[in-house]
Amino acid sequence: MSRIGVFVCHCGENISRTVDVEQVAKAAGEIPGVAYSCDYKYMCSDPGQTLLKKAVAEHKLDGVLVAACSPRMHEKTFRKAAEAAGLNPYLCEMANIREHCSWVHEDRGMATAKAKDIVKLMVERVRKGKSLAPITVPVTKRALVIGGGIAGIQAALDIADAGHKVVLVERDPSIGGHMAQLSETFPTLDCSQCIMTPKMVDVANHPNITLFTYSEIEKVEGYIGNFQVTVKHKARSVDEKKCTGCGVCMTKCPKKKIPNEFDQGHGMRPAIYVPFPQAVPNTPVIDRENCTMFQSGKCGVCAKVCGPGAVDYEQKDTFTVEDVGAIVVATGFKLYTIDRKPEGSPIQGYGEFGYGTIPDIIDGMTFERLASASGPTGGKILRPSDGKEPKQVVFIQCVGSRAREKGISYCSKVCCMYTAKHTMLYHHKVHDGQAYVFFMDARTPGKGYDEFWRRAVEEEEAVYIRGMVSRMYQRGDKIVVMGSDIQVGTQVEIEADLVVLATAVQPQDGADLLAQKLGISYDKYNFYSEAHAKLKPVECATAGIYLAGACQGPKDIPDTVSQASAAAAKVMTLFAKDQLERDPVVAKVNEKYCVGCFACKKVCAYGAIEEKEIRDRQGNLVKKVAYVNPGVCGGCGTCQATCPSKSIELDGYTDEQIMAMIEAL
Amino acid sequence: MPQIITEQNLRNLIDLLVKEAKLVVGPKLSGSVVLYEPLAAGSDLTLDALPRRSSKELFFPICEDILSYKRENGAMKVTDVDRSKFPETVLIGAPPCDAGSPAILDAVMSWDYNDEFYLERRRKSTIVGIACTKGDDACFCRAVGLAPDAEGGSDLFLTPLKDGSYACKAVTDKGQALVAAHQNLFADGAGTEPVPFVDQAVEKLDLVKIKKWLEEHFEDPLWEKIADICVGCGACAFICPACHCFDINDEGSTDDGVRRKHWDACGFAKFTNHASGHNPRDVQNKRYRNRIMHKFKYYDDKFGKTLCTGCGRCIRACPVGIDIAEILETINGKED
Amino acid sequence: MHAETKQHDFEPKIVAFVCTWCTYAGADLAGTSRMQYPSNVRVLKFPCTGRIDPVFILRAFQKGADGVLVSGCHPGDCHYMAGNFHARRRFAAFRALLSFVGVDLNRLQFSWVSAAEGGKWVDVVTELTERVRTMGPMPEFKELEHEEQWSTFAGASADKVLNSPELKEAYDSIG
Amino acid sequence: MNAKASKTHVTCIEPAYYEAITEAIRKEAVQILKDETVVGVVGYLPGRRKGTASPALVTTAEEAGKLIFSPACVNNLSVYLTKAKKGVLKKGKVGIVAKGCDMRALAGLITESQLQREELFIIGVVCPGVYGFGAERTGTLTEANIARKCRECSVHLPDGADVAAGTHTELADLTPEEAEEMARIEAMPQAERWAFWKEHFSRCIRCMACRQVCPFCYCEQCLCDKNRPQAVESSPRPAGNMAWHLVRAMHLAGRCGGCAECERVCPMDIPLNLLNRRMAKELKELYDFEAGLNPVEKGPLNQYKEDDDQSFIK
Repeated sequence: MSRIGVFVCHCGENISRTVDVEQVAKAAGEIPGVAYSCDYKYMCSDPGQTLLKKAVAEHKLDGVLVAACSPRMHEKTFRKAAEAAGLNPYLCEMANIREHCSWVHEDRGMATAKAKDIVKLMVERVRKGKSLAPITVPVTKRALVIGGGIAGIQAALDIADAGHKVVLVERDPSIGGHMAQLSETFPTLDCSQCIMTPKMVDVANHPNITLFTYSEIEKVEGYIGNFQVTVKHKARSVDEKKCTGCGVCMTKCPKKKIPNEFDQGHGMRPAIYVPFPQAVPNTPVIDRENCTMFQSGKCGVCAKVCGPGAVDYEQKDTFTVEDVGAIVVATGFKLYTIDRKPEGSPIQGYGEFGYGTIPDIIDGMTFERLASASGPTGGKILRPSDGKEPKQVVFIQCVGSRAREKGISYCSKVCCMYTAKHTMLYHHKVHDGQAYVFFMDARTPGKGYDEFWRRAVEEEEAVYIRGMVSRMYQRGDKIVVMGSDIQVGTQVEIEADLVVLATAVQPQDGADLLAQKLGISYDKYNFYSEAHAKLKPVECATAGIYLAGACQGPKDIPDTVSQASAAAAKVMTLFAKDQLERDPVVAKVNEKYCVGCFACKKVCAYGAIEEKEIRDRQGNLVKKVAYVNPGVCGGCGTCQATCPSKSIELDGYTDEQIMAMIEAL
Repeated sequence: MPQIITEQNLRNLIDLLVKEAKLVVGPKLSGSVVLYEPLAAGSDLTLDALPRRSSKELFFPICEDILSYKRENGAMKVTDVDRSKFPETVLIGAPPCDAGSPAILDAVMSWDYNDEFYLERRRKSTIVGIACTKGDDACFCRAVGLAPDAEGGSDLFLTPLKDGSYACKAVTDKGQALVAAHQNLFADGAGTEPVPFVDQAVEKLDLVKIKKWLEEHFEDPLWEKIADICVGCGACAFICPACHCFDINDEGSTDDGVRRKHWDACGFAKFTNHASGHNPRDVQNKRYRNRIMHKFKYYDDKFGKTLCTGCGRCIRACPVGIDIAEILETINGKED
Repeated sequence: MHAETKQHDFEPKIVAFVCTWCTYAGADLAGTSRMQYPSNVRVLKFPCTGRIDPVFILRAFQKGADGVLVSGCHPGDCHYMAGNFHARRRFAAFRALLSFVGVDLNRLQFSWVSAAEGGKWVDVVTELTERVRTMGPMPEFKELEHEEQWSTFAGASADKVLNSPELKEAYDSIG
Repeated sequence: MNAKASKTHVTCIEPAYYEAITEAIRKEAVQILKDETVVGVVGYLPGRRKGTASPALVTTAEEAGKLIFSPACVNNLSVYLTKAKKGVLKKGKVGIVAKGCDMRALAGLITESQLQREELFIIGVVCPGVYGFGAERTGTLTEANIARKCRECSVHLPDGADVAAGTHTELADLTPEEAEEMARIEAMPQAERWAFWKEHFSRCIRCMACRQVCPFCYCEQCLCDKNRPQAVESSPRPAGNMAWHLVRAMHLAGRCGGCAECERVCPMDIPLNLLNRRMAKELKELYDFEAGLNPVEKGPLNQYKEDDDQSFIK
């Protein structure tokens, strides 16, 4: 038989004005299981809390119900008081007789009757409640950052600066990502590489950062605080420890005419290469598909010229398992590059634009390389087909983006701004050139953004034409751009020397596969889903995994850096304690009765449910049952409502508690 | 002196008894099934089919309250059921395989403990049995020592005659009293020839031999062979006229509720499940073995009676076709 | 101060199963905004509508509820991401079942009420209460609760003893 | 025998049809036992009474030679593969004789991790139908004695079985009695529907035959047996009976394979399959889900779509 104390609060007059609190306290005293009841003017005040603590001691109470305001208001207050009095805080509950009663009803009799009922229900909840202890999960204070673009770099540096170890994994031979490819950045037009490369060097030199480039995530196991991540280190064919980065191998490599990915295929590189001069690490890799040694077994020049003997043709892929407590996913984006509908893709192409067939129709990133001082043209705007300086350039926005009929309905967010930037860069470099922009809307929210755009239009003489392009085709050495100007209401035809498409921002290839390894969710475009669009924009639904940058949705650099720092802050919060302590309202499995249908697993949004093998003493498999990882469980209880035999139960909201409450109705 | 009653007068008798405020129970069409149910009038009586459930529920209801409790001012108040309210009851139209069951069950209900719920109802009841002229290939009353015209258990016994009337025999004083109180419905005489009985497929069994075999074969491969297919429902026990196991449950809350007694079945996996979780009858064939043992050995050991009337209900109802008559024949035919 | 509230012949018992993050908070908002609604509703708080088992609704009706409300977060707002989506399917199916066995679905209301929708909470509760009030008490489950098998309830027939003249007439008519 | 060939419509299914299936089953069962493909075969043996059959687990070729298939082979044998009590599966691969409706249960059990396809050798029966409960057992199947569920069978062909016995033959012009009954009930006024079910459920004696024969009622601890808390009254009173049948229908929603065994075994003739069919109909309409012959990843109530119908939600 329980001994519950019921404390009815007047809340000044907030409750007592419409609820007869004395009557409520008296009625509460008659409820079986209630050993003590009283009413008091302000339960949340110091004297009120003292009253509660005293009563717990004097009446040997084993549970406490405070009938007062909403638990959202003072549940913590009273649970703390109950704990101070020696009770388990989860045996302290609140009956909401203010927000749900006195404030919303005028009839004193009815309100009092309702308050009594609410108290009765909640007494049952306390009676059937159990002591719960906070769940602690040990935390490995080491983070994994996936992706070495600006998002990953920023997150890694922030976490490392806070004193935690970080493993940064990059798929390409160098970190830097897309930002390293950019010429200048909006809205300040400062040189991208000038601000990016120091950060890359910081990463390389940071004592807390372990950098794995040319590496990929193979497998992810574990859960928040305790992930085991298998990293695949692709064979570089160059021993990173021996290589000094002198670059002789690259200059001596006889095969030099390989299109350079970093320059969007517009520059050339050797078969043994670093993607760009400022690459970090400055260790080359051998592109085995294009290397004569690997293809025909004859050459070996690089090995011969390498002083330290770092070139190793026999090198194999290796794997390491990294123990980490948190993961930041920063895998970034790619640009929409399709000219026709690829097989199996829901996204339609732009065959009508001649993209991919007409060499002087390029995408925005190629234009960045043309405009970059370190690019294939040394920063001169020269068109790809004949290397001539284009005098009329047409920029087309929203290629792919906001085109529902083409399969992408979202806005890529950065194109309005970078196209404006492109017109300026063009204008600065080709003074007699004319830039035309076809656009639907100019979207310029952001500090200094609209000013920047207006400058492009008003000062830098870009001609903005509101409307879309219907067709482009080659006529002589010109590209005829046919479109409409919907503001004027006429058809437009421009003979362009170069066309630049602001193609849509898409998640990286394989984003879905990585998400499956991580157990995080993604939308229909493969952008990763945050746990809450507003309040948890950097957390994944899967605890311990955070998002940074364009992998979650199109973003510009400042937003990406902010989110990266936010993700880092989340990681640091997690690492602030040795053990992760969390609300014990989690599900537990009754292994005796679980028959392993795994309906719970199917409905769990957190991936908290695993399959566990039950074996007898001889080690024979008896059955498989569900197991809830308390560190991962979100505590929604959907599993329990789904389980036919109720062999999984949510602590704090057990069937016994709920049934008793319904019984007391 | 032999007496007869016409079918119309039998129905009139029911009308009268209802008017006398007696509870009259007999076979009645309820939905698509015939069940023993209270008859509101003589016309409700149907004698075409053996009711799906036996008449035992007259004395041993499916479920009954045995007490109620309520916590008041800290003390638990317990209220017993007022058994004096149980009505005077007449059961009409039960064939020997049903009418005979109370005669078997009286023993266990008044053994070491008197089940006052059962006994009170029994004291207040009169059973009008009727000889069975129907039957199908599941019937085996003869095999277990009963017969379509066995009077055991009946207070008044009716035998259907070829002209549609019934020959009446007062078997007990209760039966005699029933006739005496409604003498004008009965006529003197032997009447026409009785309706002949139906042959039964199962030969008479040597129950002594079966009991002996059971005594010696608590462990035997037969149990697995015949009962591994048992799915563990309670259909056989619930519709059986002789099965009488029950469970007791408190329903409601810990402060306000009712203690109820209701039918239980040895086929259920939870039947002898201990609080520890251990169950001595851990597999289904051991549970089925208990059904046979209880009917043909334990009950006989204790009370000298066989706990089966051969009504064949369990054979007809078993979801997986377990045939108790076949099992008995198998045991009967065993040499060892 | 205390407004005279209308007296009704019938005060229905309304039970609300709500999630803590949206609807409970929405009801709190109705309180802090001092909105008014009928006092018939009794609120049971759950972490999420995903936790709400159809058995609870059944039990509530059995224990005398005349109307039941289930309310949670709008789709996409679930604090636990998908609990309300699962609940939505579960209750769509449960409604069909209840309707098939003859329960009037006007007594069972589902709603999405967010933490910002104090007004909607008031509307939903008021509408359900008033609707159920016009419908009257829910007889089905309550009656069932007191019904017994005939063999248990046999005691009832003892109350209808008839007087002897009538009985005599019956005897005579059969003759 | 090629089950896929053509289908024939006839007015009665002669014993010869079932005899042919019997032969095919025997041949297959004997073979897979002999070559040790399986450790046992779950099939049917004849019962003592004429025209009856009983489930059996046979483990020798000799016993397998006695297996039968007749209109009395009503049981859904998949129930013997679950419910921990059997344990046959633990010893190795098991053969099972399965009609189309039974195969839907097997598919469901695989979906729910209770079985694995590779643990089974399915001897599929091209089934023209079986007897209804209490029907006349003449050996010949006609419109007069066919089970109600078989009148609307959509799985005569056991697609996905390891072998199939029988040629596609169906009784012609069967009226969909169950669908008509369901429509009749749905058309009733609400109070009448309640009265209909109340009368049926009030007769329930809680013998649990419906639960015990159900392939999907494989819980070790049935909710209705639990008493802390007691979600469903375990005593056989009208209130608890109603709750029990509603809970069961809900638990089976989206899982039930439609074998209608629950209805067949009910000693009180409660039309339980109507509940299951009603749920199936709803889930088909709302989520386009139908219990099929192939396992799926998740049942309809274990998944959701963001744009699911919510017209009933305010």
